Amino acid sequence: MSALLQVEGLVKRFGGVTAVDGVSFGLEAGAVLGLIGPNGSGKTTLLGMLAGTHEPTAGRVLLDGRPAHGRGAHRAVRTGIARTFQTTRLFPGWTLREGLRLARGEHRGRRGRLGDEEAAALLGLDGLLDRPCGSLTSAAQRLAMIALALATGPRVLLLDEPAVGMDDEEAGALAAAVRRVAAELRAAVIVVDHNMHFLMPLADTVTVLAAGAVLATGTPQQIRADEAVIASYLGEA
Amino acid sequence: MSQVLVNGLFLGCLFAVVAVGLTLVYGVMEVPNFAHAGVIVLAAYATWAAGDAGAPFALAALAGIACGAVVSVLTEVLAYRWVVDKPAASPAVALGLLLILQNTALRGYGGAGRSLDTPYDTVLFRIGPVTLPGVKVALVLLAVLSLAALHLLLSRTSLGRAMRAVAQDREAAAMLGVPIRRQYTLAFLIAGLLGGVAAIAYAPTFQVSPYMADDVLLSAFVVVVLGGLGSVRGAVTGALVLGVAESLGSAYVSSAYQSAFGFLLLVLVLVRWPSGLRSTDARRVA
Amino acid sequence: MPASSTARHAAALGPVAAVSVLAHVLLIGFQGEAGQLTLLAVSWTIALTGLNFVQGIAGYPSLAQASFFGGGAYLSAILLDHGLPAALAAALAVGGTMLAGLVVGLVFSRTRGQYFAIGTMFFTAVTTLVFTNAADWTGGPDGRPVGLGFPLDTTLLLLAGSLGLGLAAFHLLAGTRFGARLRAVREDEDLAQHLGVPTARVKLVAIVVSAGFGAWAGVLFAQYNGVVAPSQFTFVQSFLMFVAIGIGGAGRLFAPLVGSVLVLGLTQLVNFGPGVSQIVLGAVFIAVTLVAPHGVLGVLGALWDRIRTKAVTA
Amino acid sequence: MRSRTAAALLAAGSIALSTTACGPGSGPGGDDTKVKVGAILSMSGVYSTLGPAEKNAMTMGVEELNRTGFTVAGRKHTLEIGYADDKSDPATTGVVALRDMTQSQKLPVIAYGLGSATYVPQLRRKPVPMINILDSSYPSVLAQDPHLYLTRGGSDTYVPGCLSYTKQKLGTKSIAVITAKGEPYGEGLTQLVQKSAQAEGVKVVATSDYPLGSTDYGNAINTAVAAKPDAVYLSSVTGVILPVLKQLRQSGWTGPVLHSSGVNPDQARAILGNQFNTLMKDNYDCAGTLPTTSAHPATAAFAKAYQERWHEYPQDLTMWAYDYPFIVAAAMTEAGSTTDPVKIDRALGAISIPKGTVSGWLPNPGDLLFTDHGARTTSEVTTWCPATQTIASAMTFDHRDGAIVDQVFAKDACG
Repeated sequence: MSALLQVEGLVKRFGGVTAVDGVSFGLEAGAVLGLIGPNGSGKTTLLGMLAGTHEPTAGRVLLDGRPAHGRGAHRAVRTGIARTFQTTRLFPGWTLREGLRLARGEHRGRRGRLGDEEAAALLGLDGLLDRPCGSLTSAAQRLAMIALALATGPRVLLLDEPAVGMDDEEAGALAAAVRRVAAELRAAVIVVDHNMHFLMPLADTVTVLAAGAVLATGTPQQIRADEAVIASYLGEA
Repeated sequence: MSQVLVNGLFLGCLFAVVAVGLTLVYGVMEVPNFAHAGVIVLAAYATWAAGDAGAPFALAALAGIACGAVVSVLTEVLAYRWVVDKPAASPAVALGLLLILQNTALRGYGGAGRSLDTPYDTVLFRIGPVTLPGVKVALVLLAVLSLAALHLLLSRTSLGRAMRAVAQDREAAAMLGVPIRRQYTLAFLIAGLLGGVAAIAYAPTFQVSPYMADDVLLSAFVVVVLGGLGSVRGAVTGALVLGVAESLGSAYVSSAYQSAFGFLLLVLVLVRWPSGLRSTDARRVA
Repeated sequence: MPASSTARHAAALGPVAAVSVLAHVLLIGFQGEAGQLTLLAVSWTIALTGLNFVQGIAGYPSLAQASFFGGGAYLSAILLDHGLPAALAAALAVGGTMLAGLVVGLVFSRTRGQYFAIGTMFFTAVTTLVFTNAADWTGGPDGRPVGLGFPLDTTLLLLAGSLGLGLAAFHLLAGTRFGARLRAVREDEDLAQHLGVPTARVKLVAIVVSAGFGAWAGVLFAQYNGVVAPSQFTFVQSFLMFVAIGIGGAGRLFAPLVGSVLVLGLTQLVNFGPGVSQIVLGAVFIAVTLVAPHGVLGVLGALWDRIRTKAVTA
Repeated sequence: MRSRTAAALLAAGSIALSTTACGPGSGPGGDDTKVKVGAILSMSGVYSTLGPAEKNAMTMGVEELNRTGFTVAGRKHTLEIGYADDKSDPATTGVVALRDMTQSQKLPVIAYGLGSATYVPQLRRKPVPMINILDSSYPSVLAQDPHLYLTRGGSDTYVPGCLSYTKQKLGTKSIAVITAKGEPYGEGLTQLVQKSAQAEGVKVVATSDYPLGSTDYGNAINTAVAAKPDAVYLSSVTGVILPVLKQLRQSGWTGPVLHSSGVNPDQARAILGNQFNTLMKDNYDCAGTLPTTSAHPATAAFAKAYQERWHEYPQDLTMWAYDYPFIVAAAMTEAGSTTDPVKIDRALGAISIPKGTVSGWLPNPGDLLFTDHGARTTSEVTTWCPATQTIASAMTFDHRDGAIVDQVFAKDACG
């Protein structure tokens, strides 16, 4: 059964700089892929191409076999690929409920959609639905961003450093939530993060990027043991 | 044909002087300085008033340039400074300032055009089929001199380097201890001086009136977009391209729609590159 | 849930109907100078209701409204001249101007703030050039007379009616998803796009709608005034319309009405000498932009909320 | 609740509006022997060289008329003129002033300068006789509406004089024409110059134009000068052609320059600056006779009185503006009514040249002032005298049934 998401030879050049140099991988529904690599290795640019933020210089992205790249972010969301951002981006003046209503309204009803209360409860935000997003704590804001992405009913969810600024207990809760999203909504999730305690237990497979290309792919255990990865990135455990 | 190209060169130099003033201000503060037209008008009236009061042309010209600088700095100190962190409000403030400056000239001197006399009014150069009126040659000289001086200032002096740093990245420059607020005032001072030069170069070719700078401002903004907001060299090349385009268009298609050709160029650029040729505003999302 | 929304609608549509009736009374009552001021206020309000979508809700500084206003006026005058019945001429004029709005939208809807202002300002400057120089159609700089298609009192009825219906349409449309999408574009366009909002298309539709409102206001203005001239539709007029929305209170229901009454009222200060009214207007506009970004209605709204909460807590 | 505050504010706003309306314009003056008529003039804007002079002359005319007053239906009346500024933009400010005068103040007669075409729809709604004291554009404004009257000869009566003078006196064989595009007076003049050039056998070697609002005439001037004409004709009003004349001289053209804008020395100095004397050399102006150069004693006396009082050179339109009160008085006396626009309108077609007027009209058949709404005035060609820095008459002539007649050349115009 072909993978839900198929990425073939993605390349992205900004002028002379090649940020992503021929990345390919496949992702099954319900699977969680960890994406790690030193800063500037092309993680965020790769996410950008999947989510339609940038147009790939070369390569293809297929969702259920149909091309889903290079047609703008709003079309990517419509086909089912939603993302969050490295820096927190919310509608400061709006309440979370208004944001969720907008996001939910943007796609033709897909089954398994989460209601506002469920999405908020899933991320531990219940009770904060009617306060302006600007007034939430920074951790709550990052969770709110994920709630917004979930409200679009995604089949592929791209999380860009979701656990930054969170202590272990909050990160653990987030990991559990992501696990439930993958399982219950049968969504494929790609998580980019530097917090290994958060990422390693969560990810089914891990891909390591270096200088825009895939250095290694495997289960968290294999990656932790791989010399090349240790040399370039993890350092002594 | 050569006469048309020469006319294009004159227009190009005029657009360059105005556009560079706009680009500097945009580079440093991301403000579309519509009020620059008001600065040019008031500078022209100051020159006319000084001349009318009997001052020799050179002195009157200096008075005009000084007035341009003062008015331009005032617009920054009184209004633009408070909108630096609210980019959405800057077009509104710029338009409000333009209304004030243009109508101050209207209130002070009335709507009828006045002529700005210069010692080189009747001077005439003739090279082959091409005739070069003195006033237009002066326009080119003034433009070249002022742009060369600006280039030296930007590249040689520490002042210029600090300004280019602020243009690159405001926050980074602030972190490095560059006195941001002084850079804003400096950018507007230079823009004001250039506005004064544009006034004394342009007014003699036509007449001094509150609305003399409207078309020039619009064309200059096309140049700023062509050259990429914030780049001085881009503005100068863009100005010459637009000057020739408008002159050719008005000579061979229809003189009534001269500034429409500038608009056509703007549309072509914006359709292909919605954020300008060499956009400096980094893509906010990446 | 529906009970409170109908109450909210009633609370808004009541005053809208009152305003529409009041406008009709004033239009009939006044002649000469005051009549012209009322005509301008009503036709500007209709045009600005359209602008209130693009600039009010979506926060995009459109300076093209005066050219849509003029487009409607000139197109209807030309079509009437060719013997078309009044209603058909008006409809075609509005349709034609919306087409122009579509072209403007297609070119500029993908640009952002500064370029959008520069582009639309230049568009209006070029339309003024066309109005001034296409003499055989537009009668040149002195303008052209307009055939009186509708009888005067029908025009007055249409003006007052369109004022009310326009504001009601704005109120209803602002409540729909279209309104929510426009608000999202204003809050954070990139984020909105990443939540599925087709931002370029939304801005395009808003521009075309504003062109429609502007054109219809132009048709009615031409029918009452009997003559149209380029000086009524210059980019200075576009500035003043942009200023009116800003002063009124961008995005609010009555911003077009409050804005045009204030701006047009101020332009009557001209008897203190030429240009004085514009200077005062420029200063007021800057003050409002800096101090009260939500305009007069915003300040009043905030005052009202504070009084209400003080009353509740007292 | 928020919209309730808006409704309250709105009510306040409209009340303010209605109070302003009740103030001015509450119908004609109380005392019924004082008759009020209107005048819409260009006091500011592009044509602001015309309005103030018209108002000055009308003030003198009214004072002179009211010294003796005029009798209508057995009772003596005095006249008062209500002025309005059309800001050189009849379509926006002019129409509003006309509506205010006809509908609010209910004035029976209105004098005006420009914008005949734009007043037509309003005249159809509320007919009122309107007397034009300035606009000689071709084709004539009188064709626009039956309620319009013209107190001076059209440009078709004086432009031919230009061509015949330059052909006979300057030996001109070819001419270039530079027109202000979109300015009705200028576009009419260009058609007339082409027609009369053909009639005189003078070749039009180049026609170029520049947009009315433009600031750079380089291309239009180059097209004209490149054709190497013997003379250049600038067709538009004073305020528009003088900047073109300046750039034309700056571009090196030293040949004769013709125009029909009635430039006088004060205007030349104001717009051309202190080099005006050199710039105006070799300039020829063919238009209506000026008060200062007219042969009629009454006109010459008026010119002197005007110059003494207002310290400015009297333009040709000052005579017709001065005579406006006398025409109104004669029409009201003939009509036996001071308020009924229809009766006064009919009377205007029946009056002869009123006493006390200074325009020196040429008599129409039946000694009538207006035949089919137009009055006839003599025309002349003036030249610029650098020595005395003013203009002088070089040739006077009349124009009847399409031909130039009674040509009288001044022996030495500047002597």
